[in-house]
Amino acid sequence: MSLIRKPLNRRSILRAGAVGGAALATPTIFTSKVWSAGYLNEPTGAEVILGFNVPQTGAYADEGADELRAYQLAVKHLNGEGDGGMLNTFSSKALQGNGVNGKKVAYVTGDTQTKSDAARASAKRMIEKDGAVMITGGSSSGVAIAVQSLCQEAGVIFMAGLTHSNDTTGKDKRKNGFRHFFNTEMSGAALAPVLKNAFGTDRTAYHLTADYTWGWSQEGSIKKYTEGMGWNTAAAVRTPLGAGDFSQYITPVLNSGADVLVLNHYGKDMVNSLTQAVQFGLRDKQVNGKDFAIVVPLYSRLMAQGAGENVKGIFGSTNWHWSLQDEGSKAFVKSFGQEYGFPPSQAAHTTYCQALLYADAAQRAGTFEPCALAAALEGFEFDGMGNGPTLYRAEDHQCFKDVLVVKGKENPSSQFDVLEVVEVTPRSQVEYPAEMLGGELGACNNGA
Amino acid sequence: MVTKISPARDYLLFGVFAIAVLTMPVWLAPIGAGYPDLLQKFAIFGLFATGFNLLFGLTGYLSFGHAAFLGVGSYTAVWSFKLLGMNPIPAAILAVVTSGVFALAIGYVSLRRSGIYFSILTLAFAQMSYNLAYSVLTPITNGETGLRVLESDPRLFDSSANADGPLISNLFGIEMTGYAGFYFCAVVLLIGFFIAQRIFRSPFGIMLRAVKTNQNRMNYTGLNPRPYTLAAFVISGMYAGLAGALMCITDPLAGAERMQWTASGEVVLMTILGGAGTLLGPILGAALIKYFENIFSAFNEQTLHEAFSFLPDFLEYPVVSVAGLFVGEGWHLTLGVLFMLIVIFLPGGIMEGVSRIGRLFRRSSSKVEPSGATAPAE
Amino acid sequence: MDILRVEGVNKSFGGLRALNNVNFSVEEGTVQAIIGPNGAGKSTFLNCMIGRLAPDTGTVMFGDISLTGMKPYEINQVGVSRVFQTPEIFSELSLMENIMIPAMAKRDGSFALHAFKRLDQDAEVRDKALHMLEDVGLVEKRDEIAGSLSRGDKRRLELAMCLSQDPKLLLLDEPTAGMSRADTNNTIDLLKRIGDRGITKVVIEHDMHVVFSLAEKVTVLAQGAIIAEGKPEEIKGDPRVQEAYLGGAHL
Amino acid sequence: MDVILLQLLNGLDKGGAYALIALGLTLIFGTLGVVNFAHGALFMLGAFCAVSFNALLGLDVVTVDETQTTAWGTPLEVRTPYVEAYLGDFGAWILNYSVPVSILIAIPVMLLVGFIMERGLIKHFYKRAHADQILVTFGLAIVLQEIIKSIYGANPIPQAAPVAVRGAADIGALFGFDPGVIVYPYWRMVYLAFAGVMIAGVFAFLQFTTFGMVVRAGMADRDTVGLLGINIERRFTIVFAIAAVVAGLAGVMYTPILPPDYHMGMDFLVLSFVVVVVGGMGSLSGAVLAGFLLGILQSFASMNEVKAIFPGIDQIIIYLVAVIVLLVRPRGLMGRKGVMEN
Repeated sequence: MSLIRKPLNRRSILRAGAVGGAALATPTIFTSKVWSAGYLNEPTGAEVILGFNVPQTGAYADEGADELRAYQLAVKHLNGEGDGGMLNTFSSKALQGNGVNGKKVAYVTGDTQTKSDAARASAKRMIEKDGAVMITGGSSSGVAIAVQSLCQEAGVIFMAGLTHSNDTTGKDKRKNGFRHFFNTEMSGAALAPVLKNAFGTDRTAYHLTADYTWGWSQEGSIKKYTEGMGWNTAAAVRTPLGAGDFSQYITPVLNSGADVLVLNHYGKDMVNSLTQAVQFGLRDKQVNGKDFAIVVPLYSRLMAQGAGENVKGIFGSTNWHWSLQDEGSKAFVKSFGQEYGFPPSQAAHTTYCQALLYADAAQRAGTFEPCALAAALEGFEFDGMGNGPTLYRAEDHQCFKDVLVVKGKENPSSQFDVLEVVEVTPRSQVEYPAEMLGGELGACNNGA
Repeated sequence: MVTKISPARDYLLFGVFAIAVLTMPVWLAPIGAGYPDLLQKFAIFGLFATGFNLLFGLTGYLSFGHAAFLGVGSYTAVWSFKLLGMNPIPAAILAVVTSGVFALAIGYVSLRRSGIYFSILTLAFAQMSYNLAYSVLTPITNGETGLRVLESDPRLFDSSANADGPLISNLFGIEMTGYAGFYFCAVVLLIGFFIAQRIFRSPFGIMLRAVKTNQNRMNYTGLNPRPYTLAAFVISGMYAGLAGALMCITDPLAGAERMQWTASGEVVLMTILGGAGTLLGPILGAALIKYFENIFSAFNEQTLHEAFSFLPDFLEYPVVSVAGLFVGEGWHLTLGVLFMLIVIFLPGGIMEGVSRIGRLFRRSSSKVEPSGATAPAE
Repeated sequence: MDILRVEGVNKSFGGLRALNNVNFSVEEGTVQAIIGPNGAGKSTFLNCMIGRLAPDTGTVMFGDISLTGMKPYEINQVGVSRVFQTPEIFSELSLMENIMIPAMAKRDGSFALHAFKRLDQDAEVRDKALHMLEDVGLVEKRDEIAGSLSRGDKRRLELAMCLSQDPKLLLLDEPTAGMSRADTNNTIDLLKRIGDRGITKVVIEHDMHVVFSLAEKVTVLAQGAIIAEGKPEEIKGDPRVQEAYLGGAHL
Repeated sequence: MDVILLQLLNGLDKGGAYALIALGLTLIFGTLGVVNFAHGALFMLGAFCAVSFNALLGLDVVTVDETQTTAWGTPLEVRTPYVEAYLGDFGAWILNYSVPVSILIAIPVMLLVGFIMERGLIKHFYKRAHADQILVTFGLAIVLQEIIKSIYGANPIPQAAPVAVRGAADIGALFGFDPGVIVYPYWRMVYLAFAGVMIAGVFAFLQFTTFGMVVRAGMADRDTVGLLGINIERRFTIVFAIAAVVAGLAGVMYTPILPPDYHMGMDFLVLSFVVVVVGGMGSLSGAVLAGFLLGILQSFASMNEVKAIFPGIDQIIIYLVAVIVLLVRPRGLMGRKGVMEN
């Protein structure tokens, strides 16, 4: 039982005890609101607590572990330990490496299990028990949207981790939620011109799409942009999440007349479907006198490692890659590599940036109050974080920045060196009007 | 034996249980579990497991698809919020009714088989529900994202005045979050526990045990086992539906993964871990699993170092690295080890441990008393 | 008056003819025995009577109710109880509970949803159960788990369970199989005692001692057909019966 | 036509995999009467025998190249596998054939795992309730997969098939179809053949050896065999070990098709139970039949033409078939009365 000897946060004991007692007497006053002065979980001591909510079990556990590493690194840098990483290249100089608003940054962690229920339970623990003023992390859109709406209702800021669905900052956007990662719309806009250069305009695509919201979102965006440049779509087939063996979906591709296969899959589905598609000889096939091509619109370097040699020559888009040569990326890769011995993933990058951006906004606002902080983030222009000049758009809380189009590397020099950057699509090319994706931000919530 | 327990003892048990549940925020705080969300989960999953136990513990029919009813209850509750308004009472009632109807349909088919064949039938129905809810039924379930209440929903009986606040279920003005939410769940759990207790002591309850023991004799005693098992299945499905509704009342979001086989498996594990066929066991099992899931997963290296900082450095690091395997991302390992230890050393689950300790006590305080539950001679 | 009338019953399993045009009747209030060598079709016959097996042809009439095609619990509900060769009891429940269940089945029918009543407050059923346990001499053990009883006690418990339903017809399948001589005699006494209640009984038995001390009429079954019927003393001297037993391939 | 043929091929291939996984499970059911929730974990362990063997082969000489640096500033390390460094061409050959060669490693490892599991744990649960068996084997499965996760992480680890069988064969051309119409990967055909051999092997073993006869007798009637004075316990251990080997080898050979991760056992667990139950508890031929039936139906249900009529049918086909089979045939396709019915 010694494991549970965790020294409890004094504050949470007091609060639980007090509220428990009060609740028994008068049942109307015991919402958490009563117990916070200005806003929910306002830090009163020498520390400010952030909640890092990442998948630690399940298919995305490795991505979650990488996110957690990045967060721990960010906390170090914020508190002035280590080499400072991107703080040195970040265009805003508000942060001094002495904590945020004079408070040392502390954190709590939790497991989302990549399930909405578990992720919300974990986030609630951080808010209710540990007193976190901000929740961040996650590796899927379902979880991001679920936790974002929870944070909106509770009244804390949510800084999304890896989430690629349009809905996160579209249909389901929230005033308290912010996303640094790109989305399927941007993937489509960035990929299409590159695909046009590589494969021409006379192509017929066959989509295999994971049968849930993110998959549909991805399929829609890619269709929109490829059809816009003259491609046809032979078919778009939905595959069950976690199908494992995709052979029954791949064989119809062979004789469909299509010459491009688009795999709207992520994670294990992507690894499996890509591996199997290559086994079926699709990469070496000739159709209508053209080389058959496979496209994986959303690449993740961690997952690409799982597909091994099968990724060679296959196009996709990604939010960031460690081989980028700008100052920000180099600084981040250096401090991450020195700390852990291998390069960071895009999940690590986006979460590291989110942590820094949050801290910077808090410093500039001079408070951790969600509404003030949101105002500081909205419309914020910055640079030096690896993706060129970036805007946190006020209308939908989506970051607009350059998007990378990558390709599986033919001759990797190490196990981490599986992707090469083909093109950095400039931000102007992936911008779209905020009202296009619908949704309402609503009012911000301080939780008090 | 059941018939030996007097009504007075039952009321005493219920009273002690009620006090224990209602004071959980106080006495669970020292072990880090005294915050509303986890307390709500204890109550909700306690209710779920109690209902499951009415089927499995009494009749021995092992359903591997009970999460389907949890999901159905959840979706019904959210639809009730969306269409009728944010009051939890109609949501709960509708959830119980719908899950009851679902259970009736699934139970009617599945109960034509017994043993593992029954288990697989229920599993198949639940998996079909899950797969469809995640994909093609998205218009009803909102798929991966989960069904939520939106500003634009009709909410017939809500005054439009409170439409600008967060969309949280409220009982005549009391918002069902935080401790209010917990007490709402706790009261429902107590009602559910009370009903379960009465069923355990009732003629119906004894008939269910008869189903488990010897269906052949039941038949030749003039009793038709089928309606008994079906009734137990439906009641148990209703409990699950109610638990699903409570999940949405405290947090208005219904996701499909609630119906996945792992969720069905979880309630099976909770029940066996606590002690199938006992009243308190499943609730203890539920609490234990939820505690591990929420608290053990939250330890990280930093907290471990704090916890073991009293050790000298040369000990602290190895201890932290060993302990680190079992917490944080390794919390599943702890759970697996726990399952094995309990089932190996306490065949009757946690409740067997409790009764062993109880027997030790009685033995030391009074003379040896003949235990009613001696092992069968054969 | 005949309480049970079996007419022209045939039953085959694959190519094997287990029952061949069996006609059989039991007069109300009597004790009738069915004997026969191993494999004579006794158990098949019994199973046809209580709905476990459906006869290929023929009818089984209980009073003016046809039992063919009825479910076992329906047959019990019209007043037929059965004691099995190996005692069928609720071995995880206490003796009291074992007897309360059939008593409730008798009172409430094949299904009743009494989910809120307390079983221990049901004085009627409890008294009846206590009374029955006293009758079979198991009242001291009323709170023990049935599975822990000796075989003889289990048999007595099963008998008590059947009797607590006040059946009109009681079928006993080798009620003394595997018992010691003393236990057998106890059982015979018990069965004789309950004979006073006017319950009609059909006993399938191997043990001639039991048959001749209990039965008023004996039916001999061999190779699926009835070869003799009559009072015990008549049967004793019947050469066909001796032939069936001694000349049978199974002995 | 070609589409149908291809789906049939897919179905056979899938069916082979399903049957192979279900075979060991039903063997354990039939003889030992144990509900083994750790069966998926055995499959996963087998796959990780291949991963480990490959990793072992990949152990390398590290030479530091001072002239180059990594992106984070440390000197670049150049790695050459030992086997290649010392064994030259033969080493390269082993690396190439690491998946099939690791069968040789997997057999003793899985035998040992099966032996330890049965002697150390399962043995004590023969007489316990099925619920207890489920809990203990589920706990064991979690422990095993967490151990693998702590060693290899959560991400899938790719295992390449030997170069010679990496591509796809144009089978259609052999039978007079147009070239490129019916193309099927070599490795999947290897897997199908392998599944066939394994299944035949297990059947032959049970059919033609004395040991097998006793086991079959045990499956039919455990009590009687016990009464005959045959030491059934020792045979149970062996049966369990064989089941572990079958599951493990199925895992080894599956790695080029499905890059293994620590969770793959759980992913297959539910499916293998459905196959076993549809086939009929404890029936080996039933499991094989059900494996192929479900594999083929699943393939056809995934066709666009079918999905256009029944949307989402490919999501539920397995379970739908399970329900229908169990309602029409109470004990599955070839199950016997009284096995696992209470």
